[in-house]
Amino acid sequence: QEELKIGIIAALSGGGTAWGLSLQRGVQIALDEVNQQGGLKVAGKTYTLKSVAYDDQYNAAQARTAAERLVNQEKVKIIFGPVGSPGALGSLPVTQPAKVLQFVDGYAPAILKNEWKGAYIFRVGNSNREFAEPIVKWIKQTMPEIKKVGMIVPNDATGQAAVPILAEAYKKHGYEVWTEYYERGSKEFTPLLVRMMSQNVDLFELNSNAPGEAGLLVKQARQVGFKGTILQSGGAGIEEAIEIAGPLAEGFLKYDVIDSSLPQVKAFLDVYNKKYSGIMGGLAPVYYNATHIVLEAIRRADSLDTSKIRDEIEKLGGYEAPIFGKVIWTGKDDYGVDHQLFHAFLIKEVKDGKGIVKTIVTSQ
Amino acid sequence: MFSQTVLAQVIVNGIGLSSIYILVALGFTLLFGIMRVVNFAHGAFAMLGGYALYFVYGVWGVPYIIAAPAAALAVATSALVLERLVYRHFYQKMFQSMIGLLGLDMVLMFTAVLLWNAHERSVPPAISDILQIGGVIIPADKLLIAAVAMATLLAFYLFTHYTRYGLAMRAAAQDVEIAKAQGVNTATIYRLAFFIAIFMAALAGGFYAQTYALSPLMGERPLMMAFIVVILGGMGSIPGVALGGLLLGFSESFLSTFYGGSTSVFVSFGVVILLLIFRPWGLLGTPEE
Amino acid sequence: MNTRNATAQPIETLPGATSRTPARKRNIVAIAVLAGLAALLVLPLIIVERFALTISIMVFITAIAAASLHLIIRTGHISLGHAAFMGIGAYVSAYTTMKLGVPFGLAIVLAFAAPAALALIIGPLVLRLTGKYFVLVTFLLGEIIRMIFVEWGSVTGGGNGIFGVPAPSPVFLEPMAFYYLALGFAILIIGFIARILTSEVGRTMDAVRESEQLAKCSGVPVLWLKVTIFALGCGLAGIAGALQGHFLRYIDPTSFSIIQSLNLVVMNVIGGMYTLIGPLIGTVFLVVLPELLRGYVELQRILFGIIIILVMAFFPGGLADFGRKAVAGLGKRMKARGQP
Amino acid sequence: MTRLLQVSALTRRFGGLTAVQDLTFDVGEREILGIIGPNGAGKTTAINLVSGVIQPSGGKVVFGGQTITGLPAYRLARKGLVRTFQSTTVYGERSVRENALRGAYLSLYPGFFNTVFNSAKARKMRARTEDIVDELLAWLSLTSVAHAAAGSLPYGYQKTLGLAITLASRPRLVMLDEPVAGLSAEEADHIRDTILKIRSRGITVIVVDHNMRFIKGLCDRVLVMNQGHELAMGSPAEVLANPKVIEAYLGRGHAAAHTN
Amino acid sequence: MPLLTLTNVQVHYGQIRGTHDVSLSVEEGEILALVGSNGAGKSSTLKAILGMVAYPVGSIIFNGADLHKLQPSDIVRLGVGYSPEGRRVFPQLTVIENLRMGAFTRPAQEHAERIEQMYAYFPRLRERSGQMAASLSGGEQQMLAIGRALMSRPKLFLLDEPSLGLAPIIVERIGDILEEIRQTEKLTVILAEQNSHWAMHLASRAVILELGRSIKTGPTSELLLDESVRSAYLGV
Ligand SMILES: Nc1ncnc2c1ncn2[C@@H]1O[C@H](COP(=O)(O)OP(=O)(O)OP(=O)(O)O)[C@@H](O)[C@H]1O
Ligand SMILES: Nc1ncnc2c1ncn2[C@@H]1O[C@H](COP(=O)(O)OP(=O)(O)OP(=O)(O)O)[C@@H](O)[C@H]1O
Ligand SMILES: CC(C)C[C@H](N)C(=O)O
Ligand SMILES: [Mg+2]
Ligand SMILES: [Mg+2]
Repeated sequence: QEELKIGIIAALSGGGTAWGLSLQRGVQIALDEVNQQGGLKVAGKTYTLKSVAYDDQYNAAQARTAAERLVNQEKVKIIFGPVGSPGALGSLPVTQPAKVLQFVDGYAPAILKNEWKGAYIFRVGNSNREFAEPIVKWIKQTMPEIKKVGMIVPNDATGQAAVPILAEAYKKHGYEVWTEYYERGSKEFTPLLVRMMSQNVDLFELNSNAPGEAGLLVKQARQVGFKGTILQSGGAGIEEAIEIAGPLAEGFLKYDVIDSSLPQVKAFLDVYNKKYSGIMGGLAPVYYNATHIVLEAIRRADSLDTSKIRDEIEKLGGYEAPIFGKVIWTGKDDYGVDHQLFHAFLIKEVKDGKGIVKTIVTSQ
Repeated sequence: MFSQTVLAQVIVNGIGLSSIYILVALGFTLLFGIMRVVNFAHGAFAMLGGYALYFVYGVWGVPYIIAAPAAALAVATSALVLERLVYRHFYQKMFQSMIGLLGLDMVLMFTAVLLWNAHERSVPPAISDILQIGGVIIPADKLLIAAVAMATLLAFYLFTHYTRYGLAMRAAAQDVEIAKAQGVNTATIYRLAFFIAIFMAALAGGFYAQTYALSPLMGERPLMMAFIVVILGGMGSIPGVALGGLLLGFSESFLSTFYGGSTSVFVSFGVVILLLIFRPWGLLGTPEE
Repeated sequence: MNTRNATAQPIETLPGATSRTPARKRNIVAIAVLAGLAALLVLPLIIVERFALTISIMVFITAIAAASLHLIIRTGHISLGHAAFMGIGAYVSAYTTMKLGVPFGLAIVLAFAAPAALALIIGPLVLRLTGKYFVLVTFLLGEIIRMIFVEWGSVTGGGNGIFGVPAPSPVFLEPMAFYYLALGFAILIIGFIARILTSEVGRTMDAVRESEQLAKCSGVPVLWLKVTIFALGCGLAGIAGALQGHFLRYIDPTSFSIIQSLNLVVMNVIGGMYTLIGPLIGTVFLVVLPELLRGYVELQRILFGIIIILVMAFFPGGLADFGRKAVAGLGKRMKARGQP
Repeated sequence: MTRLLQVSALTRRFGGLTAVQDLTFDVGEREILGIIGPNGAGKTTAINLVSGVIQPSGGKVVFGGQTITGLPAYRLARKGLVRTFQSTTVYGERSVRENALRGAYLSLYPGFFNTVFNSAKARKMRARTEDIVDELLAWLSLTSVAHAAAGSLPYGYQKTLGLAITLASRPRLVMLDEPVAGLSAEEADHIRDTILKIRSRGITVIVVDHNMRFIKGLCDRVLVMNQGHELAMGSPAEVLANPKVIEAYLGRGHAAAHTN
Repeated sequence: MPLLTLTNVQVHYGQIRGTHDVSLSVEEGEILALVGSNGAGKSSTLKAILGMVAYPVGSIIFNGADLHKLQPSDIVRLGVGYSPEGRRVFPQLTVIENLRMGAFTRPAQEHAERIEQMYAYFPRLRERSGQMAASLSGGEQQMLAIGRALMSRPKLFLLDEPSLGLAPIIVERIGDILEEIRQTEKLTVILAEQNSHWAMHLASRAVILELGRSIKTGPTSELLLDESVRSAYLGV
């Protein structure tokens, strides 16, 4: 049996460690599954899948060298990651001319909209473009009394890319929006919350904050006496936020990607919990899902030629992926290429310390 | 915007922030003052303090009054191994210590990632009451931290200025060889200072994790704040730590409430730079030759 | 007089302490440098692997930055904001080439001038500060500059940075070509720095670092000297930043943060702070070692940390110092063997 | 005789303490002036004030006809006014010759670009300075240790080297703070002879020390300070016989020749 | 039996030898002068007694105890006081704190009285008691260094170049003070000095060091008459 190397670029140190680890684990679980079933059959050969994971320290220069090494030394044809815009943008100049398929998650539009026209790159998680609109609509329907929205935003690539889109969506539907940026890494938000509350906002929108920060914001907002609704559009992983906010998380509404009552999701969770301890990061299921999509495309192409695989991926619409179900590719309007995965998402509400599914949004 | 309750809230937040900064900075300044060691692993010990409290209090349910000091004690005691293995190579070597301990910081942080994963968790609060006095909201745990910070500061000052060993520590900080010639066993003094410093870092880390969140990387920000507070106040000066901590805590609270988060960072960093330009040896430090 | 001479103990002669390097030693150094350069020139012809080229290019660029910091360190000031000055160079050159259509050559000049000018303005204020106070102030300054990169979105692209920075010319999209470009810059700039350090300016810088008071009394305009060197160092860092931008074709604020500044300091200390070879060794160490560890995923940072601790604990003078001692020890042993 | 240095009403306060008060004196070309006085009388402070190391609270210093009050030390050095420090100050890790070369900064430095690009001018200047320095080392009998690290030298050599560094800048006036403290009688004599030789080159000297034998054998005039003031001024013989000086400074056992 | 005996002590600083062969002994209550030119090994000898430098060869016996394996802190506890060459006061401690450091090995209740005694010896220190030692004049620092060493009520007092930088009148006073304490507290003193005139007049016996060897020992009254000593060390 031959070995097929699959590349992973993930932040395994630095600010994005939590994201990087869950990316790597999501991919690994999917690869393990295939290997246990005897490997991947392509063009008459059976391959054992082996991951090669390199750290990008959530930094463009490191992502570049990691990509260079995966592409030119390890000779991989497929790379999962990195997560986050700096790494994704840093690695593009290596992977795209080399026709290496890359599956990233990061909010910067330039990831898909660039000089290579996004040829060999796919974004495998919803970005704000995909979910902002439906969420705002849902709020309008279910909570008509809300007039003013407040956002406290990390002043980094993620915040700066995501929030304008979200704010635009709110404004389009007639909401007043107040935003305030903070430096990544701050933990004390009370001053900003006091500031926000004097604006009389009805809805506190946690946007693209990392789960830990989101939890802190919920906790501190309640501690300073914020009585309105708190909701987060975007980000993944409600458990971590609940863990941080504790009892003060009651009633918190949050975007999420997995419905653990579905049997295929449950199966994945079981495997994850057996293999790793602690709370699962939201990117693990996203990348588990993505890996299966890619492997399916390879099977269908029955070739390791990346152009052929890419074409198959593009044609994969309707394939039942293990976590998100039917694959839908979008993005032509925004990025000029349909390489954006749109997947169903949920809004959960915290009740008795658990995230309960409130609604499922599939497609427009 | 400038209503009385908001102003009062600003003050409450300022006290809360300052207390944490002061607690973290105290140990840092002690190590620097005495051993000329720039403890870039200080944040990692704060992180370990957080995990210790998480297990002792959060998981095993030991009463808080015992759990908080016991957790810090556990970290400080086990850190003595690192004192033997790592720190003693770096005493009186400022630059080498800076870089070497940066390495230690990495080791501790990523060992924690291996052991406990990178995700954030919370340590249950000691008291979750929220007091409300005339519209001002005061989480009771902030009061607790402020009280502990004040008591520690006072104890620290008294210790270094009015006890034999405190005096000996300061003397050893200035001239090790001559301190020995006064009958001071410097190895003991170093170990004592190290122990106290790590104890304080771990204690502060416990509070920090409890107020905010616990994760392997949580130490970076407290470390940065300690670094600023200590130098601003004047290296090795305990009243300097108090003043630096208060200044930074209050300006952060005030500025971010009234002018927003980014402005706050810009302005307070800018002010620290100006202060140092006009007082090049820190607010309460002494000029050196 | 006789007692004085009689009591004088055997006096140790320090290596490098003499002002005129013995001609033989100078020749050996020159030959070593030339041989090294020749090897670097033919290297890409032997190893055509792109990955090795990329790493080499990053080494050259980073070496320029580390050596420019070394220049400042030699006056006795450790800057913890050096990456921010690199960043200024990177942004200036990206902006002027992309938005103003300035040619690469001129952009590099601007990338030098902009951070140097800023350093000239703030230098007289911050260079009064000694040791750790300077460290803190440059750290804060670096953070402020980085925050300006984040906030000034219309020019810098904010947190998302600037993507698609052009290569100096299409030829340089080929790593092989860029290799020679970066090598050329590194030779020029590091050679220039070496020249400064061995000239009277360098001698005066060492004097200022070792005893500022004594130097002042010999008529050295200490502040003026420090400001000049600081500006020069920051300007050269700007060139390194610009090269990095044109090579990676992407710049963003995280590339010029405190972590990078700290890395530059680490390179100097690990390599050896008070000799130019130090930061060069440090650069190779810090760029190449993580590559060796990259495969260890979760363990790599731990291993890296342990190696740093070991180096600092057992070679406090840095790797250069260790190397020198090893060579000296070897020489002594060989001499001893030669004797009957 | 022109007065090379004129100090008038010089005052310096540290908080509540006045270390130097209304001090007035002058020194003529090629003169050797001694300053003595009890510990804490303000001698070092006075030298620090004149040499620009600290700023005066009041008063005026005129050097070679120019007012130099409060100018920074490096500017004074360019005008030819240089001092040494109370404890030995040499660049300990460097060779003796390198130390002296560093002292020659003023004559050695041909400008940034000249030195960095090693122009003909720079090479010429360097050669000349090296000659001057080598001559200086020979003159001070330091040639035999020229390549030794300064810090490894015996104390007496270090003191002489301190003088060499000072002389390398080719000063008109040097101020020496306790040049023979910690030296044996014989070494003190050697330093005394060196200073007399320095004077013979046309250099004016101000010297502070507690060694009376040394002061007596060296100085033309002696200024005695006490509590920041002038207590007495005159020839060594006059001053040392002055009862006020004996009471405040020398002590009654002075006659017993306890000072070496 | 002598209070202190050094036999063939050879001090090493890494490769460099500080002394080659020093032997001497001190009787209780006497003042012994250690005379020699620069680099002769006076300071090295004192540091060896205090355990601050290594002496792989030789032995030092104090009050019946072998000092070889002991730490400086233990030796101080046995009753050895040390005033180092070049003052080395703690610059960022106040005058009074420096004095209290000197009494580190003594019970706290003794301090106040002893400090008073030091102030009486050196009134200038009382005036400066709250001031940082760094801002004292050179001579004031020397007084502080001596006072600090006396704070521990030593049996044996090692004084390295105490006259350095002191006004003649103070040098004289130090002589008086040493004499007084010698009588009241049976203090034994080893005085290492360049100012050999003064030292030889103060001490009852002297040891002459040359090139790291003790070459002559005897009562000062005799040595002062010795022609070779006179020419080499007294400058006459
Ligand atoms: N920076 C300072 N702050 C406070 N007091 C100071 C400072 N510098 C000097 N003094 C005081 O000023 C007085 C004069 O000091 P100075 O050093 O000039 O004395 P000096 O005559 O040189 O004495 P010595 O012979 O002992 O060296 C001393 O009493 C000293 O304590
Ligand atoms: N720390 C040290 N490292 C290396 N060598 C030293 C050290 N201290 C002293 N020496 C050497 O040991 C020898 C004896 O020095 P020591 O200081 O004991 O002499 P001394 O008689 O006290 O002289 P002085 O009158 O100058 O104080 C000298 O040759 C000196 O160079
Ligand atoms: C899905 C998210 C983890 C992506 C990340 N916040 C980014 O853009 O940059
Ligand atoms: Mg003086
Ligand atoms: Mg000595």
